Parts: sequence; C-alpha cells; structure tokens
Amino acid sequence: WNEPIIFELHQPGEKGVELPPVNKEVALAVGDGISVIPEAMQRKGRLGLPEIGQARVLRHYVRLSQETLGSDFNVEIGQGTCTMKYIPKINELLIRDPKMMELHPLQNEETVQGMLEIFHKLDLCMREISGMDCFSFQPGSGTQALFAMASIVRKYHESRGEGDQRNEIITTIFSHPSQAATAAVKGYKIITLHPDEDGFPDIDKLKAAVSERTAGFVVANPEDTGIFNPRIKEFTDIVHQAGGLCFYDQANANGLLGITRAKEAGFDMCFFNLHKTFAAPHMCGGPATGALGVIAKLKEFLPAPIVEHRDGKYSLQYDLEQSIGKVRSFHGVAQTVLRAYAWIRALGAEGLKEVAKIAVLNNNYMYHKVLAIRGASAPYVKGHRLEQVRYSWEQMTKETGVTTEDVTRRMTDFGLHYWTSHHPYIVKQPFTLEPTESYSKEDLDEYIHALEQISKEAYENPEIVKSAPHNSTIHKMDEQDFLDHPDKWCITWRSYLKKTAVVEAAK
Amino acid sequence: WNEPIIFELHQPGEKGVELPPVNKEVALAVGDGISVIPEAMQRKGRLGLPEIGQARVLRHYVRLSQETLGSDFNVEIGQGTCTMKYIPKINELLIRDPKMMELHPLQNEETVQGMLEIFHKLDLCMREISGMDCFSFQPGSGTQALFAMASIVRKYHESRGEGDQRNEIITTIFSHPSQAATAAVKGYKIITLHPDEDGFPDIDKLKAAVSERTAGFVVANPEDTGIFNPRIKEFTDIVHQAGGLCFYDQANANGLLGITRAKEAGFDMCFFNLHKTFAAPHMCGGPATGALGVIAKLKEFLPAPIVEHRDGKYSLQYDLEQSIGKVRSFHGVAQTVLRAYAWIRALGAEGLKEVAKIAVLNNNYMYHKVLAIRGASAPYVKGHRLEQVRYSWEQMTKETGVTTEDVTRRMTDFGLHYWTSHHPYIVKQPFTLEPTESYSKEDLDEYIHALEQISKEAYENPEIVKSAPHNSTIHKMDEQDFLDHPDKWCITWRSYLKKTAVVEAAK
Amino acid sequence: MTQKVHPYIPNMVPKVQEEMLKVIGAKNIMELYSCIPDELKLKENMNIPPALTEYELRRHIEGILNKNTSTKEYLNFLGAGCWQHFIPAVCDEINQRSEFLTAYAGEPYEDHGRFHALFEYQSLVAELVDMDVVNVPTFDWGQAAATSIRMAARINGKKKVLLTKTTAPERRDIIINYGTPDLQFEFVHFDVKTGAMDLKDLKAKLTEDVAALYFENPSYLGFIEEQGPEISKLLKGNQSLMVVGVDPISLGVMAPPSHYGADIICGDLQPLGMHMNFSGGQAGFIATRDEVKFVQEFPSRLFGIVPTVKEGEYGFGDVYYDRTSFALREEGKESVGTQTALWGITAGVYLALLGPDGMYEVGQAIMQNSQYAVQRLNQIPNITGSCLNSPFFKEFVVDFNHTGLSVEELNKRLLEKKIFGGKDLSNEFPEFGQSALYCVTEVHTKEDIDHLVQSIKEVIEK
Amino acid sequence: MTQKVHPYIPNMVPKVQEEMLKVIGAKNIMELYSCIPDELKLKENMNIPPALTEYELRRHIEGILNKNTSTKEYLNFLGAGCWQHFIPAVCDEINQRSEFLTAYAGEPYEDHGRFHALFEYQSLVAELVDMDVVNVPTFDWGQAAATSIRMAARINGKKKVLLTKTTAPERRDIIINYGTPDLQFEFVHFDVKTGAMDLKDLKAKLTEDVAALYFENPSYLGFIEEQGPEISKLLKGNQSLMVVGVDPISLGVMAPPSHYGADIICGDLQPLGMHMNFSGGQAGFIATRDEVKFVQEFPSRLFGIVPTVKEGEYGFGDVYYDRTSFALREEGKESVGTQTALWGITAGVYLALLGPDGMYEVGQAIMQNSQYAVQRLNQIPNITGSCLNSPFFKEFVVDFNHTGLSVEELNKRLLEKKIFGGKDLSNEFPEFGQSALYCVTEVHTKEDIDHLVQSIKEVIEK
Repeated sequence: WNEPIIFELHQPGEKGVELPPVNKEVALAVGDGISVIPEAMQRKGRLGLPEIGQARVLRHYVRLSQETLGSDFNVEIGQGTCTMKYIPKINELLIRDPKMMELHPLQNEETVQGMLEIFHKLDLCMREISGMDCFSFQPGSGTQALFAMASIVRKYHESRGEGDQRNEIITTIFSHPSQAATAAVKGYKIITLHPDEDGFPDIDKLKAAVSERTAGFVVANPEDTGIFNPRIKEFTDIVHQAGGLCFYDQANANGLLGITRAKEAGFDMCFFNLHKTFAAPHMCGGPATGALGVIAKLKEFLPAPIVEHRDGKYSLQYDLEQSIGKVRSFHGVAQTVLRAYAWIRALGAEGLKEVAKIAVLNNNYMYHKVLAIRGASAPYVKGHRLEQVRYSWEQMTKETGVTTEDVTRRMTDFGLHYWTSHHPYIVKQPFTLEPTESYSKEDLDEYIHALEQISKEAYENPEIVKSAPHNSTIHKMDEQDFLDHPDKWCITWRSYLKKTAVVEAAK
Repeated sequence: WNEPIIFELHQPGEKGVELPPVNKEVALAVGDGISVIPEAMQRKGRLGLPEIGQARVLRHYVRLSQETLGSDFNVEIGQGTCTMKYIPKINELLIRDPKMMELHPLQNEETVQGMLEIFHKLDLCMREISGMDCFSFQPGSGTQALFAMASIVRKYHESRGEGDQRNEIITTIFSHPSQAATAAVKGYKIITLHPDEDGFPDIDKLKAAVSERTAGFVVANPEDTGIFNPRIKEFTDIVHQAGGLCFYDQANANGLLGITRAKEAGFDMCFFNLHKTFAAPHMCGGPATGALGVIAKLKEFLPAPIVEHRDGKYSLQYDLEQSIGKVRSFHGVAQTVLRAYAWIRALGAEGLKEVAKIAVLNNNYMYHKVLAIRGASAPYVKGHRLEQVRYSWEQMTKETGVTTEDVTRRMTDFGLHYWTSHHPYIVKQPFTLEPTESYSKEDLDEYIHALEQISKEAYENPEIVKSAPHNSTIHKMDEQDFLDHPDKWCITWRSYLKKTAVVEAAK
Repeated sequence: MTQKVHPYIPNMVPKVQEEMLKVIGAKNIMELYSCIPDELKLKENMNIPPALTEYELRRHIEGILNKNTSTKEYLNFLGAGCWQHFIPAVCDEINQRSEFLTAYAGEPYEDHGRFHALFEYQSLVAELVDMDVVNVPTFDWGQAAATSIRMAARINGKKKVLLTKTTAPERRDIIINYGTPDLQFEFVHFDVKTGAMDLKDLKAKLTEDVAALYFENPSYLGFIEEQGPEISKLLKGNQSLMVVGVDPISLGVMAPPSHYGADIICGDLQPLGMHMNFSGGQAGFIATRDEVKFVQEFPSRLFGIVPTVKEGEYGFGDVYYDRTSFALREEGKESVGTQTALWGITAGVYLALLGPDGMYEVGQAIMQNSQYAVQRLNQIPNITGSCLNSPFFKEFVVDFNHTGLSVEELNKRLLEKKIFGGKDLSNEFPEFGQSALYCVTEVHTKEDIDHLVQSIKEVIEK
Repeated sequence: MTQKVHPYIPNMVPKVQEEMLKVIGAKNIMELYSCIPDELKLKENMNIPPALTEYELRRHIEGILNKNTSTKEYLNFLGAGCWQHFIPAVCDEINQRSEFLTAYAGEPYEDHGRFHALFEYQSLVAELVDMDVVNVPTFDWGQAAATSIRMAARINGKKKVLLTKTTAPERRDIIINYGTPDLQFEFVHFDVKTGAMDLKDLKAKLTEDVAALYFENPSYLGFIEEQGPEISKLLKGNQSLMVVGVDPISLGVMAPPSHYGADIICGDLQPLGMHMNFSGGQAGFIATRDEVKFVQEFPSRLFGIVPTVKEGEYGFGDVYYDRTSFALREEGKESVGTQTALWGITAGVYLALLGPDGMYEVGQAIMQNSQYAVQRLNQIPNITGSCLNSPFFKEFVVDFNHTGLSVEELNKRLLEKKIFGGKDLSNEFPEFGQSALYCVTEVHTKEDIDHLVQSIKEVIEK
C-alpha cells in the first residue's frame, strides 16, 4: 500500500460516523446549547479535520496496521531489555468483556468487587514473585514506576528529616536511562557507576560513592548486558549502611521468576513491567503498567489508593499516611492488570519458573550461536548471561564499514528486526537480543540465520547492507535534515503544508 | 511472508492449547473412558496432525490473513453479480455478543425471545422491500435458497396433482448458474432462454417455451449484464397463464431497493442474499443466508420452522402443512440475520433507496468511463444498465492477445482484482464490475485508472500483462497439469507427500 | 444540503453527484431508472423505521439481545446437532480478522492466504478421517450427507438409498429433500435396546438397486455403532457404497469410518472451534479416497497445491473445476456456491492447535465426563442414565418414563433452576417414551454434572 | 515426559532442550544459573495457585468479572476525569488489530504504519487545538499538565507555578508530585458563585518569578472560564507562560486555548474513542507552537515526516531525538518511555471518523443534553441543578444541601435504582457542602435524564 496522509483523503461532505442525535424535545427546551458560550470562548470557523466516509477511514487504518510489524507476526527477539513475548489471545478476549471495559473508576466499590479482586489477587502473586509486601499498580509504565520510587525515596528521607541532606541517587551505566532521568526529575543528583572490566558493577566504585548524601541506589540485575551481579546483596548492604534505600528495576525479570527475588537481594522496592515479563502487549508503546512493590515499612508511602481485602470484601484504601500522592489518575491500566493476572494463572508457580528457565536456555543458545558469527562479539565476561545479551558488531564495522544501524535496516528485508540499544553506546555498534521463552529453537535458528546472512553480505558485498532496506514498506529515508533542523522538521501535516514548497507553489 | 504448509511446522512435543482437564474424581469413578469403545471402533495409532506451539500457529494464520485481500482492504468492485459492499464494523461487534454467540438453537423459546424478535423484525423489513408475505432465513446461501424454491415449486405442483406433469423449469443464460443447477437437482428439465440482440430476455422464446409441462420460471432482473428487463410483468403473466410459478433471483438487488419489487413484477417467490445486498460479509465464502420470501399462498410450503409473533411473544412455528421439510439444520445463520437487520436499521427506508440510487449512479459513471478505455466494450443495448455491467475485452484480445485472465492477474499488482465471469462466456473475454454504493468517486477513478493503465500496457508492451503477477504474494503458477490431471492433483498435504518425488527421494 | 450524507454512502455528497451525472450526461439519478416502467415503480415509501445512528443502533440491538439467556448464564445439556465445546481464543482471533471476514472470491494470487488456509483445512481433516480428499466446506452435516449420497448414486448409477432409522431427523429431512425425486429412500430398523443397526433388516432391504447405505457413528442418539466391518462386508458384496456421518471431535479416540469400510465420510465441523451462534456455526465436510470416480462427483470446490515458477514456492487452485455447476450450470455436479469457508479455516486452526494429543484428550474427556453423568443419573431412583445398553460418545438417552413427569414438564422445571435440560425425544423417537437426549462434553465440570443430577433429583422428588 | 509442555513455551520439549544444551555445552538449565549465589536462590516454591487451562482460566476470570456491575447495566452520571462517550466500532476494530496491539519499538521501516498513524494523530489533534506541534501521547492529563508546566519552567527559567484552586484534585496531586522539589506551587482563588478565576488574587500572586499559570477550561467543575484573554494579557505582561488543560471533545464548539493566548495546551484523549476501562483509557497530550524553544523542551517523542528516496513517498522518524532521556539519560528532558501510543492511534481514528461536523455535533449534543439535565433538576424542590452561575460543558455541580441528605446517602439510594450518581464533592470542595459533580454527554437520552430526575425526586421525597 502507498497510503496517503489522512488529510489527503478529504472529500467535503463525506462522513465517517453519525453521532447520536439530540432529542427534539431536549433541543426545544434548551435551544441550540452553544450560544450560551461566551463570545470569547466560542470556536470560530470550521475545524480543519478531513471529511471521509467510514469505509475509507477503515481501509486507511487497516492498511497501516498491515504495515506494522507486531510481535504476532515475526520472531520478535531483537528488542532486548524489553521482553517481547507471546501475547496470549485469550487474555485479549477477556479484557474486552464489557464488565471490565465499561467500568467507571469512581463507581461504588460494591459494584466493582470483581475488578478489585483481580487487583488484589495480582498483588498477592506479585508478592510471591518478589518477596515484597505490597504492590501498587498505579504507575503507567516502568518509567513512571521509577519516578514513583524516586518520589518515595524523597518522601521517606523527608519523613525522617533528611530530605535536604540526602540528595544523591546512585545508578549504573547499564541500567535503563529512565532510572537516572526520573530520579533527576525528583531533584536528585545522579551518580553513575561504570562497570569493571568484566562488565560487573564495581563494588569499590559503589563504596566510594556512598555517603551521608546518598538517598538511594537503583539498579537492574541482570543489567542490559544480561550479566547478573552475584554480589548484589553486598551492594544493597553497603547502601543500607549508608542510610539509603535500594530499589530494583525489574522491568525485565524474565530470567528470574521463581529463581531469585528482590527481597533476598536486599531491596526495599522493585517494579515489574506487566507489559514485558507478564505478557501484556506493548500496543505500539502503551498504555502499560509498572507494578510497584515495596517492603512493609514503605507501604504507607505508596500512591493512593491501594486495594485492601478484609472479611471477604475488597475496598480502595485512600488513607496512606505518607503517600506520595498520585502518579497517574485513578487506578492505573486495569486491562493490563487483568492480563498479567490471567497470564500468571495460566502458568502457575511451576510454569513461571519454566518461563525463566527456558528464557535463559534460549538466550544461552543464541549467545553461543551469535558469537560464532563473523564480526559479532559480546564484550565483557564470558558466560554469566541470563535472559539477554548485549552484543557488538564492532569488529565487523571495523572490517567492513557496515554499522549496526545498517544491519537493523537490512533485517527488515528478512521480515525481522532489532533495535540497536539505549544510548550511550558503551558497547560499540551494539545490538541486544532477548529470545524469551516464547520462541522455539526453529524460530531462533531463523533469526540467527538472518544475522549470519547479513554478516556474510557485509564481508562480501557491503553495499547490499548499507543501502537497505530493499524490500520494505517504504524506501530509504533522507533523515538527518528533516528530523533535526527546525526549518525542515514537520511534526504535523499542517506544519508540513506550511513548510514545503508544495504549498508555496500552490499559491 | 513465505509460510510453509502447516504440517511442516510440526515439532513433536509442542502444544497449541490445553484442554480443560478431567476432574480426578470423575476419572476415578469411570476409568479411562475409552476402553469401553469396542475394539473395532477404537482409533489405532496416533493422529497425523502436526504439533505446534500456540504462538507459531497464530503467526502462521495471521500471516496468511495478510495474504488475503478482503474487501476492507481494496476497492472491491470487481466481483460483479456478487455485490461486495462496505461491511459495517458495528455489526461485526454486535454479533460477538455472547447473548447471540452462545445460544443453542434448541433452547426453550422463552430464553431466546430476543433472537426470535430479530428474525421476525427482519422478516417485516424484507416484506416491505419485496412485497412478499413471509420470509424464511433457513437457506444458507443463494444457491440453497434457489434449491428451496425449486423444492417449493415441486411440492406445490404435487399438492395440486401435477407433480409429474410439470417437469420443466425455464431460466435465462444470463442468470446465475445455480438457478439451473438447483432446479436440475430437483429433477427438472432445464430450458435456457438466450437473449435477443439487445441483450433483453426474448419474450417470443418464452412464449414458445411455456406449456403444460412448465413448472416454473426463474430469472434474475437485472441479469448479470446489468440490463433490466422492462417487460418482466409480461413474462410472469405468460408463465402464470401456463400454470407455472415465477421465482425471482434477487441475490443481487442492490440497484432496486425501494425502487421496484418482486410483487409488482408478478413473482410468487424471491430471495435476497443477505451477504450481498444487505452488507453481511462473505467470509471467504460463507456462512451466508439466502432470505427466501413467498406470497401468502406459498407460506405453508416454506421450510420449517418460521418465527411467528403473537401477543407480544415470539415462537417457532414447526407446523406448516405443506412444508418442504428442511434445507439446512435448525434456523439458519443467525449472525447474518442479525447483521442484515442492523444494516437495514442503520439506513431506514430512505437510506435503502439512497443505496440503490447511488449504486446505479456509480455504475453508470463507471460504464461511461470504462467504455472509453481502448479495447473495452459492453455488448448489447446502450444504456439501460442498473447496478452492474458485464464488459468485454474481446477487441483488446483480438488486437493484442491479452486475455481477460491476463488482466485479472495483472490487477493484482495494483492491489486490486476482478474475477472474469460465470461460464459460459457468452460475452467474450468478459469482466463484470459492480461498484455498489460503498465506493467514492475517487475510489472508482482509482480502479478505472488501473484498467486504463493495463489497456495501455496491453497495446504497448503486452508481455507485462501476460507474465503478471509481478508483485503478488506468490509467483505465477504452473496450473493446468497440477489441477486437472488425476496423477498430479493433490487435494491434501498427505496426498502431495505421496505423489511428489520429494517423498520418493526420501525413501 | 437537505439530506444528510450517510457514513456508508460517500457519494451522497451532492457536489460529487453533480460531477458524476455530468460525465454520464444525465440530469438526475432517477433518469438512470428510465428503463423501469412506471407501473413497476414503488410509489409509496417502504414502511421501515427511520435510520438509527451507530450508538442508537447498538443500544437497540443490545436491548433486544438482552432478552436472551445464553448458555453462558445457564448450564446447558442440549446437543442434538449443535454442541457446546471449548473454543480456543486463537480460533476467534483468526476468524475475526478483517481480511478473512471480508474476502470472497479472489483469485489464487491476491487471495493466496485464503487458498492456503483452506488447503490446510482439507489436509488436516484428511488426517482426522484418514482419507486423501476433503472438500471446501459445505453448508452443514445434513447437506453434506445428502450430497455424499447423491455422489454415491452417481458413482454406481443406482437409485435406492438406505438410511438407518436412528439417523438424525433433521438430517433425514434434508437428505430426502435433496434426494427426491431422483432417489428412493428406505429405512433400516435398529435394536431398541442398544441402538445397533438391525443387520437382518439390512440384508433384507439390500437389494441389487441399492446405491448406498447411510448411517452415523457416533449416532444421533449417542451410541457407538460397532458393526461397521460387518456392514461394510454386506455392502461391498452388493456393490453398494457405504456413507458414514461422523462427529469429527470423536476421531481422536474413535476409529474413522474409513477404517471400517466407509467409501464416503461426511459430518459437521461445528465442534471444531465454532460458537453455536443459535446454529450459525454449522458447516459440513465430505471426504473420499483419491480416486477419479469419487473426485469427479464432488459438486464442491477442491483446492489443490501447485508449484509456482519459483522453486520451492507453493500456489493453490481449483482442482478439476470443470465438473462444477459454476463451469457447467445444470450439467455440473449438483450445485456449488457460497457455503461455509470461514468455518473451514477455523476448523483448521482448531486442529492445528490441538494436535494429535489434544484430539485424543478431548475425546477422552468427553467420554469420561459423559460416562460420569450417566453413572450419577443412574443413582437417581426411577431414572435410567442411558436407556441404551451400549457404549456412547458425548450424548445419551435419559429415560424419564418412570418419573411420572413428561420431559417437557421436567425441562420447564430445570429451566427455573437455570439449566437447559436435554432435547425432548418423545416426538422424534416415540419408542423411547418420555426420554431426552443429553449432551455432556469437555466443558462440563464435575460440579456442573453434580448440579444437574441434584436438580433433577429435586425436580422429580418435589 | 513427566512435565507437560505449555502452549506458551515451545522449548519445554525435552528433546529440543537436550539439543540446545549440547550446543551450549551445559548439562542442565540450572547450570546456566550458576552465576547466582545459592543464598539468593529461592528455596521453596512460590505460593501461586496451580496453572489453569484456557477454558478454566476463562471461566475463572469471567466468574470474577461477573461480580462487577458496569455502566452498560446501570445508568452512569460519573465523569470527573473519565467520561462515558460514544465510541465508534471502527475505533475498536483498529486498536484491536493484532499488528498494532503487539507492536512496540520497531524502526520506521518495518513499523512504517505505526509511525504513519501516530504522525496523523499528531496532525489531527493539532487541528483541534490549532497548534503546530503535538507529541506522541503521554500517560494522562495529569502527567501531561505536569510536564507542560515543567516545560514552561525550563523555557523561562523561573520556578514558581500558579494553579487555580479549581484544578482537578487528582491532577493537582500529580502536578505537584512531578513538580517538586524543583518548582514551588501557589493557588489562585476562584469565585464560588461562578467558578471563575479571581483575577485580583491572580495579580497579587503573579510575581516576577512565576514561570506559568495553569488552569483548565472547561474546568474540573464543568464551568467555562471566560476570562482567558484577560488572563493571557496579565501573564504576557509578566513574561509568564499560560498552560491550559482542555477536554478535547469540547473543541468543536469551544475556542481552543491557543485562541486566547495559551502557550502550551494539554489534556486527556480518553473522550476521543477510548472505553473507560476502570481508568485504563486515559492518555495525555501536549501541544505547542512550532518554535525551537518549545520543541526542544518536549520530553516526549515527536514523529516528523520525511521524504524517501522515492519521489512522493513519505517516511517518518523521531524529531530532535537528542533532547530525550533515551538519548541523554538524566541530562535529557525529564523522561520518556512507554506511554499510551495505542490510544493516540485510536484518537486519530476517532477524529478522522467524526470530521469537523461530527466534532461540532458532539460538542453541541453534550451542551444541549447537560443543559436539559440542569433545567430538569432545577425543577426538583430543594435542589439546584447547577450551583455555579455560569455556562458549563458536560459537567456541573448539583447542590443537594437543602435535601437533608448527604451525597453519600443519596448515591447509595440511587444505586438501588440502578443509577451511578455524580461524584461526591463534599471532601474535595467543602465550600460547596453536599454537592456532586454530574456528567451528561451525548450518550444520554432524554429518557435517561428523565429517569435520573425522577429517581432523585423519589429518593429525596421518601
């Protein structure tokens, strides 16, 4: 398809859908309804939206959907750190139940007992998985959960009179950028630890970093490299001794379910992305849920309300003494709470552990296979990888000039993809693969084969890779200028019309 | 995608879905359940089905779906006689209501009052549209409705003691082949009338054909040519005078809604395809509904049950004195009954008439545009076309060697398609276009432009068209042998494995 | 602009109409109808309620549907040709895909996926029945049976058809309607104690002109007909064909009819992934051996696999199209048209998901659960759980003759307890008196069955 | 094979595991966990109920959900940040498409459709607010407001922020949580009779260090703030920015804040095609002018249009990616991550379907229906339909102070009549005593409203 921009489909007079009509008696009683709006607040002129018949709108968007490579359609293992796994269709069917879809968040608690039960039951499951004592599902993503945790750290120290004194948060360079960014939003100075030569977080650097200014320590484990820090308990001990809180980024906990937990590693808080490890879909980038768990002493700091269960009744508890207030409106993304609960119940305790084990098996299988590809490597310690690995094409780039960006474009031609990695590229020419438990050996082999093929091309005929994609929805873009120059970027169609000569010429 | 045959995805041990488990106490009480099956009736050995994980099954089928060109995705006007129109999404949402999906057809009538109400209300609408007096929605398609009508013709004459005498049914060559075929199934001799030189059914030929052997006359109007027979009332009068019944194939009635009806034209029965004119989807070829309407005196011949409404209660009437029995199990395709009702209610009487008018407008617009394309023509009388036209590439074929089959393959490259026409090809190198009311002028222009382009290619560089498709899901097939030779045709995968050398080589 | 432009009809826009009329050279649209004589034109408006907007429509329809009580709300034990089974969510996802939903008669290139999926459906069902040819699905079991019988008669040119008396009455009606006047039908008796076919009677009726015998296994009444091999022997000796109807969900544990001599197999796909839809989920299939004499008699479309010009790539097309009524009108084999393709694709998805183990397990679960129900029903005084003394699959005849209640009355009272009781057989099979056909499948839990038994107990003891 | 292979985990097949372990050179999977010290390993099993098969799961979840009573069953007049509107079926069809549902962070080539749809969403909302820059959607209105305010503070480098006291309490909490400790907040009073901002108080608090003023229009309490131009003048004079929160469904009839001087506009997309989902349908947007100083302060992704090497073809990509926290970690602008992209696409579909007329009509219908409700409520003795003497949109404050009943009690009794009454304001706005915020939209029919009025009458008269 070569779909136009939707404004180009405008045909004056056409209509996509009709609104429910206003009853004639109502109109008679109140008049046109809009002349009561004060002059200055009336909309003048007609909205510049396009007018398009229903069938054409539908055709436009279903075609665009076909031009989107959802995880249902490919071996989606190239989004390392993000855990793309199989999204069970049964869960998608369950969330379309009007008994869920058509609930208002402020309904009387008696009328949403089922929904509250699901929140509570998921809470119980998450406690088992993490060892934490209470969960909030209000955060709308991992980033927001990190923000909520940073807020709790601040509130906690404030409640102890150390709010001003403790103004530093320590993180590591291989943790997700949101850890640093959200803590900075809460006014913290960020101390970023770089790894030792094997890729492990460096305990000496941590010791050097902690002080009476330390508010908290936030880290992922394994980090983006897939390397698990075996001395994590020592890390949390050091931070605790310095008076800081430890919080754990478990956005991706896929290799750990039933194996090891936040509690035993000494964390005070953690969060899980229900849209990653717990098989809720990513939906092009949200809505999502960062399930936020805390130990008992931090429960009163959680964003309100949380769900309580007493005498067979579920209720919303708004009264949390030290609550940080709100991070997201109402109760969070209920659909994704339901999805995660359904997924856990489809697996049970043993199934969850199998998830972790097979994710690790799959990843180590890939790790062995990818390392055998010419020009690919995985910096740092050999082995020790759990559910993902950050690889590098550094050698290939040196030898052929083909970069990781070239490879990602070429992957498109195979109906596959990967993204490179978060900035900064500490690992040069990076790519991060995370096969999860969802893919079969045959799927992994298909993916590996594509990488092998591209490596071969890079060494034999690099131009093929550099000029990719050859077989994608669109041709190669002329990016730099149009995205980074204020005179050329166009963030909306109206802006495009203004800026392009097309409009000039038309005048 | 280049999806393998599903059997090739077989990985022993994988599983697509789990069945609900049998309760342990149940198993304890009854044992394994299957050893009670007599020896000769036990399945020996393992079924030869593939074993595949859920995600892979899903990926396979969603990819195949993307390789299917539904009417949601293109300007679907090339299936003339079949009325492909916009399928409103609201209707698809309504039929997924568990209050419809999860009804058993034998439930107590009290518990399906809503469903019966919809059957009845659709019946009332269809009576208005056709002038008939009662409808049955049991037939599962137009073909089955035609079969039911032929059955009624037989039963009617039998009830009057003329069952053996009246053994001929008259039809026309431009009516759907199913008219003849189904009447033949009911044991009738078929008399097929050819048109006069203007393409109108020939009244003299009809006069010559009727006799005391005439059981019935079945015809479409307009016929597949899109030409409306203005003397239709004379035709039905002639047949009635000879003692035959007249039945009307209104599979496609899209140009006539609110304009003219079966009753006034003198028909005793008619049927409408709810999956054509009434906007139910075709679903790759069914399930569907041929709504069968009859005048009052034929009501007692309908297949049972029909829905009756009395004192605010709906009931299923099984007791029809002369009923032909059943043509399909239970009540027909309830989803499509609901869809058709919803569509009618979304339009109202005036909207239905607009449907007809715009369908005729769109068709006549295309007619003028297509006739201007080099090598295209529309045999028979000028004008007089209602909702569709059967065109011909005869001239182009003569001049360039490009056939209508070549064009249809080439259309694929434009993301469009048409099928040629029903056999026999009275109109040479035919194609039948029916734009319906669903498409905008811009859509029609896009389609016309593709035809123009192909005509241009045919005259300038016919090889492009002949070797098409160039840009389809698959390459050109080597058809003849593999489909028509018993040693080579493979109707199942197992048969393919047996017949191909692949298997031989493996031995 | 006096009239509103409807969202479904873009060209209602007056300005666009004007442009188009100008191209055509007409003044207004009604001019295009000049070919229709005035006396045929409808003068008044149709009496159909005014148009509803989408939201109104939704409230209207949902309001009506809310008058229904579904099998999700009440416990259901009705079967008799339409059965409640577990439906994997993936089946719904696939058959609700907009592409499959709105496709129709595209060619093998642009509709490659449709051909591919239906070819796979044929292939998967072929494994189930152990036959090499399966058709694109037909309307339902009844029509598939009718067509199978007509095929048989065309193959051997005979005109008499035998049906067992235990054939489902609805299917019998369809068969006879499709078969007459070309064929003559006769019925073979059965043993009222076991349901088994009366072989003596069969022998007596198996005259030289018998084209085929049709029976069902498992039968309409649920019992398993175990005399398959013997019946086959008798038919072969008489050059008559054996046509067997089958519930495909039984074939993980039961032998396919091809193993005991069936020449043509037919049945209903609804159990393989279709919601009941008030009977909108039915779909028929027909299977035969890969012999020309069979293949050439199929009225249905048969999709075959074809190599493309690219090595290793598959395409698909119509096998032997020239036998169909599309090609030959009344000279074709019966007739073909829109039937139930979407359910064929869905059945394929279902079989691909369940695999060999799943089909075995579902068969076993059905047998265990239904046997448990009979066992428990037998414990109720005055009730016989299954009045036929033979093994059964999924369905069984419960004898209420000694309860003093009619099945009608009993079912009414069960309804008050939110249970849909089994189908009343007193009209269809008066030989069983006040009996009902109960259906128990893999979806029934022990608690469901216990609840049924307890409820029946309460009803008859009251 | 002792353990069953789960349908979600294909490589549980033992034979496959063996092959893979051989490649890796490990004896078993637990060996791969040797990097985790024993003392960190979980010894016991997690206390999570055993796995359910798909059918059991469905019955389990549906059983729980059935304990809910939805707004489809009861008549709903709750709004207050999450509103019940008409949702075109096409919106659901698109956002349930498997492709959009399961896509994530693909690149502009393989995910072209996602970029395209989100660019269109930006462009469509831009028309609504009459601004040239709109972001990929954020979490919700509250967070969008918080971010807008932080952007404002970064732009002019000031630290004090004014909020009207009528700001929605939830959003206020989010704003403050996101704003502290960097920013200081102060509240501007309002006129209790009309809801209007107290301009005197505003002037008093508008000190030099004020970065921005935030208010909502239509406000949380439903009234229309008509002093926009005056407020804007005051702010401009002080080099403070004006941030306005808006319900986008009002913009067919109400002026967009850009027309009365807003520098940054934010709001919630939920009214534009999202089901309420117990608040899972919220999504925020932010819009500004196309000036570098604004664009560079967006933390969110902004998709821009880019020509490809093929003439006339469009591609899309991230505008000015280097400002984000993805690129710069803590040096980036706030933070970005997964937010609510699917709702952005859906809002785009909604706007494309409604078009200019639809947006006008829906705004008008809301105003007419809600005015009718107030008119009818006023006819009940002791009740004031809207206690604010000013025009309102969609929501209004009903005064129950003279009924002798608390809103809590009243709502309980309405619940018995299958009505969800308006939100109790007695805690949030004690200045209004026993009052409730009612919401009436285009989905409410006259009969619905009459039924509400009748029910309230009955309740207070009892």
